[in-house]
Amino acid sequence: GGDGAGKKAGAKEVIIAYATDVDTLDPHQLRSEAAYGVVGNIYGTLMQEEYSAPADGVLKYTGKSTLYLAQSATWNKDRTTLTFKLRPDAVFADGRPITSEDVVYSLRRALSDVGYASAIGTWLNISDPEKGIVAVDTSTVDVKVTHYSPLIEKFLAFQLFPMLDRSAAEKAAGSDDPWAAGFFGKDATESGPYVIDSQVKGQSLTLVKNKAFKASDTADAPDRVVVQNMPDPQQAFLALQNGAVDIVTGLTPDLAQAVERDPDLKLYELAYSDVAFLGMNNKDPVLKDARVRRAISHLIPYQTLRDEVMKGYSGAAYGAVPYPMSDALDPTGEKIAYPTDVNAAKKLLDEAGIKPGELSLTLSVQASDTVLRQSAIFIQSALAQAGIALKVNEMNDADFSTNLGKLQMFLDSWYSWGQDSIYQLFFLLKSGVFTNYTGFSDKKLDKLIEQAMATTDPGERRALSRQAQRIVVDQAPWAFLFTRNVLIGAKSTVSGITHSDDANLRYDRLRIAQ
Amino acid sequence: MDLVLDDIGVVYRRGGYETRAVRGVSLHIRKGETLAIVGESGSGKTTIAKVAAGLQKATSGSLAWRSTPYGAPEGARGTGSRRVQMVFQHPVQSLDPLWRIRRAVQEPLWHGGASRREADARAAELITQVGLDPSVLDRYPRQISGGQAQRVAIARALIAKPEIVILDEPTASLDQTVRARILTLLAELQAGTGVGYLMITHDISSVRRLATRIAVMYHGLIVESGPASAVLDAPRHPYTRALIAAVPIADPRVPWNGAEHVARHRAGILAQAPCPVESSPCRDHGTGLHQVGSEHLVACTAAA
Amino acid sequence: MTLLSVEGLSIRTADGHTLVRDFALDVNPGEIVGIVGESGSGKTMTALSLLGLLPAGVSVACGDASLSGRPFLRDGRVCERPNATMIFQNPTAALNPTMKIEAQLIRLLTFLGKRRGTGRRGRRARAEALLESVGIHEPRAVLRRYPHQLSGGMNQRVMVAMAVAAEPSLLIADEPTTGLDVTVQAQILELIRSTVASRGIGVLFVSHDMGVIAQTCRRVAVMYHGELREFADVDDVFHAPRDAYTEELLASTLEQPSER
Amino acid sequence: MLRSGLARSGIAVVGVVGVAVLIFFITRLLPGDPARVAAGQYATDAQVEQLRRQYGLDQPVLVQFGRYMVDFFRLDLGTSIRTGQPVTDELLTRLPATVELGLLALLIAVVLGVGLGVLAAVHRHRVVDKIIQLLVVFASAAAVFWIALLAIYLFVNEWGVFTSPIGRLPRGYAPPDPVTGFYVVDALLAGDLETAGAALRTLLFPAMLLGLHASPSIVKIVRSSTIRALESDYARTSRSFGYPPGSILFHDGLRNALLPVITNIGLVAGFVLAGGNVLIEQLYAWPGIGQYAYDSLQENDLFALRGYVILIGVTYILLNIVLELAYRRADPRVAVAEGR
Amino acid sequence: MTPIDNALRGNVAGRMRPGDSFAYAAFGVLAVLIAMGVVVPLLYGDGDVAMKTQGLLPPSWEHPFGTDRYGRDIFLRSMAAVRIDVTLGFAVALSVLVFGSIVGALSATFGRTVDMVIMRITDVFLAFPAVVLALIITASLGKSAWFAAIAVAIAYTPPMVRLSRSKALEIRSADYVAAGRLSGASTVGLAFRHVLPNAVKYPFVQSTLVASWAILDFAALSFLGVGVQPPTPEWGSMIAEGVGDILLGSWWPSFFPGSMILLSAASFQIIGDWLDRRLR
Ligand SMILES: Nc1ncnc2c1ncn2[C@@H]1O[C@H](COP(=O)(O)OP(=O)(O)OP(=O)(O)O)[C@@H](O)[C@H]1O
Ligand SMILES: Nc1ncnc2c1ncn2[C@@H]1O[C@H](COP(=O)(O)OP(=O)(O)OP(=O)(O)O)[C@@H](O)[C@H]1O
Ligand SMILES: [Mg+2]
Ligand SMILES: [Mg+2]
Repeated sequence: GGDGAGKKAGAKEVIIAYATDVDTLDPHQLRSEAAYGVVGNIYGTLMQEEYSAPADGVLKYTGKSTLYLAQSATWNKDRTTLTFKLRPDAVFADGRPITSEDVVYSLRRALSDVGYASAIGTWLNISDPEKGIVAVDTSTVDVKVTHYSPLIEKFLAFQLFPMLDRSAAEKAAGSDDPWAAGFFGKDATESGPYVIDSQVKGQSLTLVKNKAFKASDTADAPDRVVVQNMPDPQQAFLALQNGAVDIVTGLTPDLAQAVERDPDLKLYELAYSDVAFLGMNNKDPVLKDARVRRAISHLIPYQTLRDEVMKGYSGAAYGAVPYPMSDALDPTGEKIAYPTDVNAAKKLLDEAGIKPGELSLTLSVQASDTVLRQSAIFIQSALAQAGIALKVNEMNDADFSTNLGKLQMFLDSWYSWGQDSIYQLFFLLKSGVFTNYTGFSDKKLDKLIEQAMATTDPGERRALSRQAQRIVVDQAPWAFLFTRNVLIGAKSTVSGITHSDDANLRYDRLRIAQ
Repeated sequence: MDLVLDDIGVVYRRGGYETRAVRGVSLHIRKGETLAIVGESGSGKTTIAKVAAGLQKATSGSLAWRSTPYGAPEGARGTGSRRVQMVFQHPVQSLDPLWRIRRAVQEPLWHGGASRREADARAAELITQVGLDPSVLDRYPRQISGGQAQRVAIARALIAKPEIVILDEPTASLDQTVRARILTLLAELQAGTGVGYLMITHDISSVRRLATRIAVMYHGLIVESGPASAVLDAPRHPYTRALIAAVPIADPRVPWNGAEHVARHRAGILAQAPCPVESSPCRDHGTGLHQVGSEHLVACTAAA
Repeated sequence: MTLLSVEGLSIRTADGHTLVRDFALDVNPGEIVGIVGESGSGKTMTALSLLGLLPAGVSVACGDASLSGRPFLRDGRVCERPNATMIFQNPTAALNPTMKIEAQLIRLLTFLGKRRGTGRRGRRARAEALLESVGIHEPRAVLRRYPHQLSGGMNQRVMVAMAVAAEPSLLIADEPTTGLDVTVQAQILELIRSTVASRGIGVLFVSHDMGVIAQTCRRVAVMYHGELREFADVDDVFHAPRDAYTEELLASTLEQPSER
Repeated sequence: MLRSGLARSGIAVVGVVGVAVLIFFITRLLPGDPARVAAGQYATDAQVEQLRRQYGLDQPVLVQFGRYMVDFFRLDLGTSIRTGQPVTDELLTRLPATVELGLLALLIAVVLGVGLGVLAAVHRHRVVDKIIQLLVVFASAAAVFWIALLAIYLFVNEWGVFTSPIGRLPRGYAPPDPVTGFYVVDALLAGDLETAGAALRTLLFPAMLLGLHASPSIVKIVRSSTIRALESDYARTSRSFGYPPGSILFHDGLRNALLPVITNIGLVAGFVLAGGNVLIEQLYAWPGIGQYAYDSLQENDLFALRGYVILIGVTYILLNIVLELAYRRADPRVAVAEGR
Repeated sequence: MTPIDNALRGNVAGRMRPGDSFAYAAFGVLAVLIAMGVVVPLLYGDGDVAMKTQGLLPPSWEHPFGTDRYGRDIFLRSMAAVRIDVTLGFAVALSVLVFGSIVGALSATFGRTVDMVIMRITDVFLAFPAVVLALIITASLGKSAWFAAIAVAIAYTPPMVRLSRSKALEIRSADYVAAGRLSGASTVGLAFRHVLPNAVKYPFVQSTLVASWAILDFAALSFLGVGVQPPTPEWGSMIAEGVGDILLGSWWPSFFPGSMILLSAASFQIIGDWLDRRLR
């Protein structure tokens, strides 16, 4: 890297490589990681995640939310109304104050059908956004919920609920675009610590500090953050090595090893309950037999996958709710439900009336996910040991997600925001929920999830969750492969990596040692 | 049976431009005779030949067979069939490189229902007739010389007993000695079969040797036509005169001043009042061709 | 004194075929000497060999040649450029299709000027004068044209003009009129004859047309299969041929002298 | 000339419309559901339906076609599903990057192609020629993405000649004010030599690869046409006057040999702008339309991909018309035939 | 020296030229490649199954091309890929040859309207570089080896149509065809007896080049993920799989498949050039 003329003297700059380009700036429609990173840092939210003091360069999420653009957040007595009061100095980047009208608009937009956030909206327990989110005065907003849930405050800290400028939005809206998607796709009404400076589509987007932002102290934060599109992970790593970028997100395990080997670089390995699994279509004539599913689970070479594919940057997944998620059955991250055992598998297959060489299956996997692709190859040779012929079908991301519900077997991984076991079980395994891609259906499980969603008592919730998890482990709708740790490589001068709930970096927390 | 071309006009259109290659030409090709067309290059000689052979449609005018010189037309149905054959300027190019000579020579017989044995016999007969060894029949075109190829082409043209053979500069690409032999051969064959020739050429000496009648073309028009002796010995049109005068005499003892003649006659063509290119009476050849002798017609009013 | 003398010239191909064998001839100043022979008999190769223009794969095996007493070919090896130029068959192809006539003339004059030390100025005027000298009446119009916009006869005149501009003592003409109309041919032949007469240069004139040879040359060489069969006065060759091939050639020349 | 000009523009219009029609019918067969893709993994069926309506995908195919053609003539290539932005805009913002890379690559291809072609022609049938011909075969038989990969490995990883490709400028340089969209030109206009140099250095690596890969066809053409020109009658004429070899090579050889190159440039440009670019831009993280196409492909972004392909097709047709006119201008023989 | 001598000598001289040795080498390489592609997978399998912990072994006696990150033998996979890639080269070349030259000949034979329509259609197709056309076709039809092959074949058919048409037109105006017409042959008869046999060598030469281009484009499509889907061994997708490894220093997983592409495509091109010289 050169020290060119374009570089401002003394300005602290961080270049972060993402595997994608910033697809859109609309916080409710974005899909790319880079866009997620940008949106999370240009918009402020009412609450924000609370982090512990930095340890070894990492700021860890405490599991609680604290105030951000809101000055106060108070529940009424029966915990059905949450009242927010805005900070008096909360302003948009152009200096216009953020009002309760903006808050109402922003929350309603998040819960509208303009994006996919509405799916999460149910978990806020707001039955009707029109009635449930109301402005009391210019700086006070009431959020009315049907019943309390620990997730409400957590979720309101998500960047899915950013504060947008209502007047700008309404100016840009039209009859065919009521929520001004065209406007927010390419413009932003920044309310967070950074504002957009410039963008070279397909290459990079540059952020600079928002001078009007007062909700936190950003004095030591980087002055400029460049979000760089580096589709090829190896090239991103090389760029990190020769100083062209400072941080690389989403390292593959082999690159993480390479980062560790380089004395000038530092690897941040952040444990998440991101569960990788082999989903089996429970409506498939063969796979609907739990014995077959268990047999397959016994065939998975768990240790090989963790050693060879994940290179050790992973934990074990015991069931659909793995460590370190709250209420996980296995608090250690080391237990395996169906240990690798070819004989056990053969026995189960025999019981199910399947003879060696009879079964042939198709396993689909996203081509872009190198870890899962690699896993597929290993699983292929493992199943071959029990006489199961496995055809590996690599699909591009779009095809994969379009066909998810119809695939016979697939490799995928899932990570729930909020680290909540009920939330996780609901989306993945409750019958009829559209993200239940294996079509698994168990009346008892459904009942337990519903009960847990309705309860406000943490202890009861925990008990229900554990019961539900046991059913899942026993029924083996999936083979639970492992959990994937998030791997971030950075120059050793960079610190302040946030081990946040949504695996997003808070750019204002980054620190650069000169 | 005579082949009659009546007021033929041909216009080429290409890339948005028109070339009036032939501008109203009438010809009468008789069996047993040789009609020679001479003229400047690009004057439309080949085009006329193709029209006469039925290889190309005329833009205007008609083509017919007549049984007597001025009898009723038989219609154009017969043209383009084997009644007319053609011998081309480049002998080797007129033979399919992938075909043995035998096959090429026999080709016109296939469509007449001749048996294989007949065809073989006839091919051998003709190939000897044109002075070649029958072993040539088993060779490919690239294995024979230009002179031999032209003989093969003549054999092919004659094999189906056509009434008219069109010769488009048949000797232009051949050596002088070979040329003489081919011309002799053509004359012999005509005497033997009574075929009629339409011979296109630049070469006045070939005309002298073979032609019974001559038509002189200039800029798509016939400017003079008539019996060979009459036209060659007493040319009337300035262009004909220039053409004949320009042929160098192959005898160093005979003084020749071609350039002077050409200059004089050319000047005539370009400057003299009734001129085939420049003035209207000659442009419209219907009024422009005048009889100056028995069957001797000339376009130039001044010359007539 | 002879202008050009060639002795023992043999031309061979790289794969060992002899194209021309033991060729000899001489040209006097102001004389046109013809070479006739059937196609492929080596006329062009002989002509090209004198200017060192043989195509790749063909070379002079042995022979000596001198021009104005200066030897330029010694034992098959070129020892200097003879002061000779050449005009070719198919004049349109012999001129650069992408350059206007003016550019080609100026290119030549510039080159000659450099060699001879004449000034740059007046080259255009010289170009015009050159064209006029070969009987082109509208030199300005012709100068502005590309070769493809001119007739073959016109291009051959341009070629003659260029060949003459170099002030050679020998002009080699390889079938300069083949492919041209007889009327145009007559004019080109006249142009060559007059040029020779006015400048006193020697001409080696290759043709296979006996008529052209008869009317243009003073002496003629007859070639057959790469061999020189006869080299004598035109009159002798035509009226008292000593070689069988020459006889055949004459017999095939059908044109009878006619009175005009 | 006028008539043939009209005919040519007629053909161009037919070609451009044909491109649009062809691409519509190819893309409407797409089995993936663009609305589903647009809505994303977490969308409900109702949201998908809504998007279907929004993109008009619920209409009969003929109605869709009608709209598409109307939009096409208004230069509206639809809205990208992936980014929600007009495809035309997105392509246009990325076009300068591709064109800058493409032009330099083309320049390199032409210089290299002409240079090697002439060299081979001058030394025809000798060792130099043989070597060049072998190089040509291998350059055109090597997969461009493979060569690019090896080049990055060798030049960046092993030898460190170039820095890692991270777009159009190395770290620490700000893009110059956009005038032409070409960084090198814009930086020069702004008088910023350093940025111009940096931009050029960044550009050079991928451009050299593309250029190298595109040059074989030019070498072949230049070689054969130069040989033809050098063995032509007019070159022989020049030799008969004793012109120096340089003059003969330039006036008789090159001048005539370069004409066929003009028409070949169309093909090469097509390759450089499109064919090779999807692969190269991906590997070099170059923010051009090729990368856009790749990203769209990965996301089944029907409209974006369609827009890209149409842009390529239309550009190609127009480019070839321009080149043909240029050729007509450059070659006096054609000009004569046209009666100019 | 008579023309017949020239012709004969031309043949003698043409029998062995220096360029021929390249061509013989190319034939040899192709033959060996095909033989290996048939024999090696029969003997040793296609290396499809992972060998657990032996990922990314550099080339050795045991694994001549090394192993990939999944521990698969790259040599075996490269050889197995011959079946797909080279077969595909032949298949595309053949179908383009047959279809392209027939349509081209028809276009030349039939009158103005058919010809005009066919030419305008090929114009449109020619506006797309093969990879781009194949890209949109595969993106539309679906990502499979079949569709990629069909797409590549479609992309190279219009140029073939053009070539065969122009050659057919050229030959149609040859004197020997005119002579055939005068013999009474019909237009169709002429087309089959004279035009096609003489014209076909040009498309034939072209088709060897098409084979080479098809291999390259097909590999490119697989590299982009729209051709052969992994884990089926195919050179282009093998290179794609090795991208990460080469940048980290393991050059063999993508180097060898790329060399296979180079060898086979170059062989076809050299053979094409050679045929071109021989047949013309
Ligand atoms: N296929 C064609 N398309 C367009 N113009 C043509 C075509 N064939 C011939 N011409 C033009 O028509 C005119 C007459 O051509 P034609 O070939 O009949 O002349 P010619 O007398 O045979 O000439 P030559 O003595 O050179 O053979 C010429 O101007 C020529 O350029
Ligand atoms: N480049 C070449 N390499 C080898 N042989 C050649 C080459 N060019 C011509 N020849 C041969 O050299 C011999 C003499 O050819 P040349 O051109 O001198 O004949 P010519 O008498 O000029 O014939 P024409 O009257 O046809 O012009 C011929 O047999 C010819 O085939
Ligand atoms: Mg003619
Ligand atoms: Mg000659």
